[in-house]
Amino acid sequence: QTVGVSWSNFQEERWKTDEAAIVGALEAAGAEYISADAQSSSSKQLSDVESLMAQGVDALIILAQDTQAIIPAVEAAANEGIPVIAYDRLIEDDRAFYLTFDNVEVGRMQARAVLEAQPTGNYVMIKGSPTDPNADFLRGGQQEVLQEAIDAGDITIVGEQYTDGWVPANAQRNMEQILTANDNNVDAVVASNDGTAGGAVAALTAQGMEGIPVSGQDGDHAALNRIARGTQTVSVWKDARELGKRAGEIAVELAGGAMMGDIEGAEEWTSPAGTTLTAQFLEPVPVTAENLTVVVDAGWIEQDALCQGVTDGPAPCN
Amino acid sequence: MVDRTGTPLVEMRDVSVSFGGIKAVDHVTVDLFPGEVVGLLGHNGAGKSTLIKCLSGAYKMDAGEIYIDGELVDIQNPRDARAQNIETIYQTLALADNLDAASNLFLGRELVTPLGFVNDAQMEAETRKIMGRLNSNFKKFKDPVKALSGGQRQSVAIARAVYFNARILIMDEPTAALGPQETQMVAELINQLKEQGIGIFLIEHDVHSVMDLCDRASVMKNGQLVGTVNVDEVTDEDILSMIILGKNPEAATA
Amino acid sequence: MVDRTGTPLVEMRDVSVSFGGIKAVDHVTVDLFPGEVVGLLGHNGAGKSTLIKCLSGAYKMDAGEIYIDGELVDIQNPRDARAQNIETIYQTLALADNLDAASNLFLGRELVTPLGFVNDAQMEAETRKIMGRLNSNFKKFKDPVKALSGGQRQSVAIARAVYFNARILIMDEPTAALGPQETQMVAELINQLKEQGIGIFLIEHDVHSVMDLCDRASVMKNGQLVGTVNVDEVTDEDILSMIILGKNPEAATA
Amino acid sequence: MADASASGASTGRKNILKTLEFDTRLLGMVGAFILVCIVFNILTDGRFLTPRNVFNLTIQTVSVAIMATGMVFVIVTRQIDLSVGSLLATCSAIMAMTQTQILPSMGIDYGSGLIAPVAIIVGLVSGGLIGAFHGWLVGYLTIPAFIVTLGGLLVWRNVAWYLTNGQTIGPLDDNFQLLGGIGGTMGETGSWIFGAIAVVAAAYAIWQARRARIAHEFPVKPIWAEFVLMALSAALILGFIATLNAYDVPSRVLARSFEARGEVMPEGFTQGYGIPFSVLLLIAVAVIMTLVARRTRLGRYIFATGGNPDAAELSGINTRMLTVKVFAIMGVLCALAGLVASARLSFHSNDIGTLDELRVIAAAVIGGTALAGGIGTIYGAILGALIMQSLQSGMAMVGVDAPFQNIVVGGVLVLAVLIDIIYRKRTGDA
Amino acid sequence: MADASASGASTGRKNILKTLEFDTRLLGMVGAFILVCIVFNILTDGRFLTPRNVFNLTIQTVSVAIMATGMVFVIVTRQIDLSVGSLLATCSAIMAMTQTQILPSMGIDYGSGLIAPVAIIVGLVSGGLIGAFHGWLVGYLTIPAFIVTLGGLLVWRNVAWYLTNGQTIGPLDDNFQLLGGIGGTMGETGSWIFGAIAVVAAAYAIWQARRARIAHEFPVKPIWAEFVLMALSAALILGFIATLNAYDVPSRVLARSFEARGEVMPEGFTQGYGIPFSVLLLIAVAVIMTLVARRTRLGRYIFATGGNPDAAELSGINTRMLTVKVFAIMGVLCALAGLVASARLSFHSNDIGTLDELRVIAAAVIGGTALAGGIGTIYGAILGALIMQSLQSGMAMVGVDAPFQNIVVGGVLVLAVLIDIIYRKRTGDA
Ligand SMILES: Nc1ncnc2c1ncn2[C@@H]1O[C@H](COP(=O)(O)OP(=O)(O)OP(=O)(O)O)[C@@H](O)[C@H]1O
Ligand SMILES: Nc1ncnc2c1ncn2[C@@H]1O[C@H](COP(=O)(O)OP(=O)(O)OP(=O)(O)O)[C@@H](O)[C@H]1O
Ligand SMILES: O[C@@H]1[C@@H](O)[C@H](O)OC[C@H]1O
Ligand SMILES: [Mg+2]
Ligand SMILES: [Mg+2]
Repeated sequence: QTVGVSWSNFQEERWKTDEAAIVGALEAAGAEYISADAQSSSSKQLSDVESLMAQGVDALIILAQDTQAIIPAVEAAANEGIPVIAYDRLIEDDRAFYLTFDNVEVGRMQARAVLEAQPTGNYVMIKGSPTDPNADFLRGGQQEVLQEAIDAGDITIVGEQYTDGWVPANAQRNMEQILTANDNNVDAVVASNDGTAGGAVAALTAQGMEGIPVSGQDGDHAALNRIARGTQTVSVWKDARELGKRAGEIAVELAGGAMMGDIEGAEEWTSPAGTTLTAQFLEPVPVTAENLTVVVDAGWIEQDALCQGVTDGPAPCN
Repeated sequence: MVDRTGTPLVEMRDVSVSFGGIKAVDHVTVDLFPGEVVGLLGHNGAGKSTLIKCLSGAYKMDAGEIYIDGELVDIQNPRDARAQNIETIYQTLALADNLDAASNLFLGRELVTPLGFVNDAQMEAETRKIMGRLNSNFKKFKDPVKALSGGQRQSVAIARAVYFNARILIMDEPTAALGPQETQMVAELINQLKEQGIGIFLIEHDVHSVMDLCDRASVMKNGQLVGTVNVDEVTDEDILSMIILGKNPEAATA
Repeated sequence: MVDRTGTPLVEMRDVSVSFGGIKAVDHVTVDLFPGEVVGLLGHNGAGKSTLIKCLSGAYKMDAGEIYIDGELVDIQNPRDARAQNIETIYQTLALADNLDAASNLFLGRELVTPLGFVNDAQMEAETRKIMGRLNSNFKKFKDPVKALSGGQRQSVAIARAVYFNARILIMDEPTAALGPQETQMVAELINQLKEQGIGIFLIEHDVHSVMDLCDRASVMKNGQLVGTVNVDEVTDEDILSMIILGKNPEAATA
Repeated sequence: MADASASGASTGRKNILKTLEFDTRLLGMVGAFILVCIVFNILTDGRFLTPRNVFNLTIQTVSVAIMATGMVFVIVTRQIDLSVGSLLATCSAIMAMTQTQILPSMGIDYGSGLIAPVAIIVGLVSGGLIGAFHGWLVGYLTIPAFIVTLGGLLVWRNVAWYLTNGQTIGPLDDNFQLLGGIGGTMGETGSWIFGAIAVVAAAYAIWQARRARIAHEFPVKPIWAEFVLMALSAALILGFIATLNAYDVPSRVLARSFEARGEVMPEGFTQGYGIPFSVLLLIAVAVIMTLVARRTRLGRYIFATGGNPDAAELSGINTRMLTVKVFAIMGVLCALAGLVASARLSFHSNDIGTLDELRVIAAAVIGGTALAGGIGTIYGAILGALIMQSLQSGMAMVGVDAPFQNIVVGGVLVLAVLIDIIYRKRTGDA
Repeated sequence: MADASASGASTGRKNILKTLEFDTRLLGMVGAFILVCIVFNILTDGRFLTPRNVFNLTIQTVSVAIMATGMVFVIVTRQIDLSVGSLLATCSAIMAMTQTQILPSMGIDYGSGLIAPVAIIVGLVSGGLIGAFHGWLVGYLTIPAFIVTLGGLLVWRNVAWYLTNGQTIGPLDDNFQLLGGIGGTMGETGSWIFGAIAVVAAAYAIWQARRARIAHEFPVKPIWAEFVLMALSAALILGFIATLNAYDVPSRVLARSFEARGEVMPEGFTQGYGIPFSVLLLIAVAVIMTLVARRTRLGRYIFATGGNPDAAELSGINTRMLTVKVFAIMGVLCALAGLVASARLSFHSNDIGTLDELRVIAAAVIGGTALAGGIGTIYGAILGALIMQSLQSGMAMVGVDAPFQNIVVGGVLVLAVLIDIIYRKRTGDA
């Protein structure tokens, strides 16, 4: 059996881990892995899927660049009877099996952790790429949690910027400008992933403000190190190894003729746009100074790497 | 003898052009009658090319007027000049290096088929005809003009200017790169055109050729007009001293 | 009289060059002695420029050999030619339009300060000196050569070739764009260089000038050598008929 | 150039090509392309050169190839257009909004036959106007094209974003989707008819050219050479069609369409796709653009301006207006490409056309268009687009690591062009 | 050119500039820049032109500006380099891996003073070698630079990915981070000393130039003009330094550094940042590159080759080797830019430098470098980078939506260049 994976891009740190996990699961099942990188283009992704299909794959795992523009690819796969797994990002088509960490929930967790650390004051929202639909899902989840405090006048959003292409340097520049515009009167930063959080922290450090609450996601090693150092509050850890492993397993099962509903852990789920899909959601874990040990225990990161340059930090770096 | 009693075909009055404050042409007035060849002479950088480029539309004058058939005309660009039936052979030749001789010859005035497509075969045929009159050794009809020798390129530029029935022809050192035979053929051509009543401004450094071909000669020095003389009223030496010393032989101003 | 008993300064033996199958130069042999001026003549496209470009390193020969002082040399590019003390004035002038006269004159051989920086002031001073000898009207030292007139550009190209003490000088129609006075100055220059023992290949269409300046004349037609003659043993007409008819006046082959 | 490359050695093989008066300039590129295909075919155990993959490749190439033909004109006139990807997005957004919001709000409902044509026309006109505006900024205000279209790159991508409020728009009208590729093809019979017409047209064109030369008493090539040429083009055309026809519609799709008609699919029934309409569109664009380039004044002026802008101006060509026209053509082609791209996705998505500017310029340059201006061919640009696409799709089939795929694509790109250069140096076609 | 622009009207104002022999070519661009600054200052209630934001702007500009100076050489020789962003990423990855993995594995531990210099040298050498390799492909194999560097764009971005295994690498060495901007500055006193040296050097240079002219008996400008020039440059230099010194280190940062030394910060204590080391690096690059461009043979050959490649070759310049050198310089500068960019982020991330190729080329073109070759200045490119950065940072400060920001940035970009063009047409400096 051959399983084809179509990646939307490879620039965020996490995808490397996702890939390794998928490959591992496929190898375990004796299946072959082939892949393509769409370089953040939905058109190229459609071509990639066509190529993978022409190569004779038995199942497809798609990290969609666009939730809808990928539908023709799903359609083509369905015509050939090839099962499709919507990996991490939603595909608005009921023929795809949706396997993800709930992104809106990730947004909620980010905001929750920051709000807990800093219940009042001036907030800055560093959003993701304006062309990635996940950016708005995340932002939506963040807003749900913050809404009450905003209405109550406890917190004020004093700056909000998208980050072109999720690029940390862009986040850093935007953060610098927001700090300048507000004379440093900023108390917390809700950043949408660890890369952008890194940019924001660099800008804060320059102002001696490192240490104010900052959120992120993905459990990037550099971000976990920041949590240990106390310069980042939370990284919502989506254990990509778990997600990748499940994807590999499910792909092999579906390729073997299993029905989507029979997959263990599958549930019915209706998207905001009203599509009812078969889905499985994995639990994201917000990693903060309190539970930093989990990532080491899970073997996600070496203690050395986690605690590099940290003395007297939270467990396990003490 | 040229009849100079009527209105001149061209009159450039009090023309001035300056580049970044320096006057390349300084209040120059010249005229040209039908069937006449007026030579423009002067040292290098005297302003000859700049002067005639005002007439051909390549430069705009800073001051001055141009009259054609006694009427004030406004020449803003090369298209305006063409509309006045003015053709020019530029000193720099102005050829599109990547096109062949025929395409260059007809550039801007392509022959087209009834459907409006360019008729390359017919243009090539016409080019072969006219080149036969100018340069009998010329064979390179299919090559881009970049692959031509200096003189061959000049022949193409000449052909382009004389093919279309101009009333006014400007030739800026047309024979500079030509061999003796080719030069002779151009001289004959000039005499034929003259007979057809065409007026020609001829920029030329060789005083002998000027004496042979021109009716009058206007000499420039440092942007200014030294004077205009009837060539049959002066000697080679008179003209040379006008060019070199900027001195006008009082006897013979035209 | 030139002494032609020793080894020639330059000998180009049996040189052939073709472009896409067409022979531009076809088994041509020419030679040049110290203190001699050899004229190269021929109709447009005869192959003169192509021939000398093999000597200057601009083209590679398809066949043939070049001897300098009797020694076989391998000229692959213009740097090799310079190493042999060969200087060239190209028909196309080969100037960098965006640089000023001094930068062009010293291009590839800039004068530098002890620290290794280019010495613009000194180069300009030298340029003023040499241009004074070639073109007394020339003032435009600060402008890029693009802003120069055709003749002014040619003066710069000539200055560049003669400033450095070449042993072999190639001049491809050096006076084509020059005014009468400037042409005269170049003629004087050629005679001076000749006296210094420099060998000169001079491509020139004007048969009078050839008779005046050259010791011998080699005539080409359609890529082939018609013949080489001592100019004081033939008449203008002999040379003209060699150029036009490709006929060798049997009497006087050199 | 001081190019020391005058090798006169003409081999026998070359002489046959010479006699055929073949345009040998692109043979190197074609050779490189064939090499790429063969290598991929070996690496994928013969899966690369299946009718199915050839079909995929052609439809994947269409959008970029359409724009690349326009980019040839832009680059030949010594300009550049960095805004094509963004302009594609804006045109696509306009067409999507027209069909899903504006027309329905005017009472023309989903499913109406009017929707697709109106949307397309609105898109083409918008593309043309925006392109002309760029051209005006470049030609009349003399702002460098690089700056104008870099500004355009930023502006139009985000105008598209605003037009759609950042949302993916769709699904698009069914007729509109016909131009997307696999969803709209001519079928086997239609394709054969088209092929026959094309073969006749090619033969006629060759014959006409011969007659014109004879009429002017120019030398012509031997009559057998003309026939060889005709046979070659017929073989190419028909072979291409046979390949596309050999790709069968998946049986589920057929079964579904029989079902829809209330029939039952006969056992063993198959049906080939034939030529996709989008490919037909590309062929039409290629023919028209080639005609414009070679047989119209506009085309002549474009090349003259590229060869020597001053000479063109002095020859009475209005080079400013020409610039406007060239950019307007580019704009219309961007709209066409947007049509194909969004029809293929069946949605307008925000990121549509991202980085296409690089692909399009690269396709033109690989196909022999010189950034210095004055040189370029339409078919070269299409071939360039095909090579780029083959590299990308082929790598996805070989199954190496995705980042490694990009490294190989980058390397092979350079290599393909190098092969072409070496070939041309050898044959002296430089 | 058939440029009909010979306006000889010289106003009084212009004559003063003439007397000063000012390089007036960029005054239009400077004017456009000042306009942009003033508008943003109004829109941000005076926050745009605070010392703090001026400081921000300069450090944000450094990385792109460094590369832009090299891009001037590349474009002047009629080439292009699309790979700079990817090359920056590869160099940054190499430097990051050297300091976090390779050196520690060789026993040189975290915190050692050797780490930063070794990592930097390794990075610079790698950048130079890769650049030289590009140059060799372009110069000796005659593959168009567009293709070579487009290939490089794909290859090096993914090589960087492989080097780091797709991971974000950091935090980087403390000394290395000194070059990131705000983390390493000269302090007030140091900055004043530097300023004094610069003023003296400028005055000396002006005086030397005058003496050289006198020595060769060339006309010189009146002595008062020389003094005005000296005064102007002194005012510019010292004003800039005063501004950077006026930006106070936030009290939290100061308090912490006192703490670290076991002291207590005196009440009301303040301290200015002064010149960041990264800006110092940019100044050094600018001075060296300007010297190379104007006062060395290499620079002369670069411009000659751009003006007329054939003439350069015929003049005995080895234009192929020159191409290698130009791309090698570009590579070294990419490494320097990567150093600044990663030091500023305090870590190496995968997407570092993404899209920088466009920014860098745009900076050079805005600064007056002509894509047709032969024309360009180093200070123009730096000014171009500054304008781009001001637009982007200013928009982020005003706080409009990212898509709208981009629209405005695109529009203003075109407008700024238009202002410059109109200015130059007016003054006839075309
Ligand atoms: N680069 C080239 N490519 C192709 N053909 C060329 C090239 N250069 C010259 N030729 C051809 O070679 C032949 C000889 O040209 P060449 O320039 O040597 O002539 P020439 O004797 O110098 O003529 P002229 O007196 O006009 O300068 C001509 O037919 C010309 O068209
Ligand atoms: N585009 C330009 N920009 C600046 N100066 C120019 C320009 N064109 C010509 N000049 C200057 O104007 C003056 C006149 O030049 P012009 O070309 O008219 O001379 P000319 O009489 O034709 O000389 P030649 O006999 O050498 O062709 C020269 O000093 C020249 O340097
Ligand atoms: O995990 C994140 C993913 O969900 C988003 O789509 O892209 C950025 C990543 O950091
Ligand atoms: Mg002139
Ligand atoms: Mg010649």
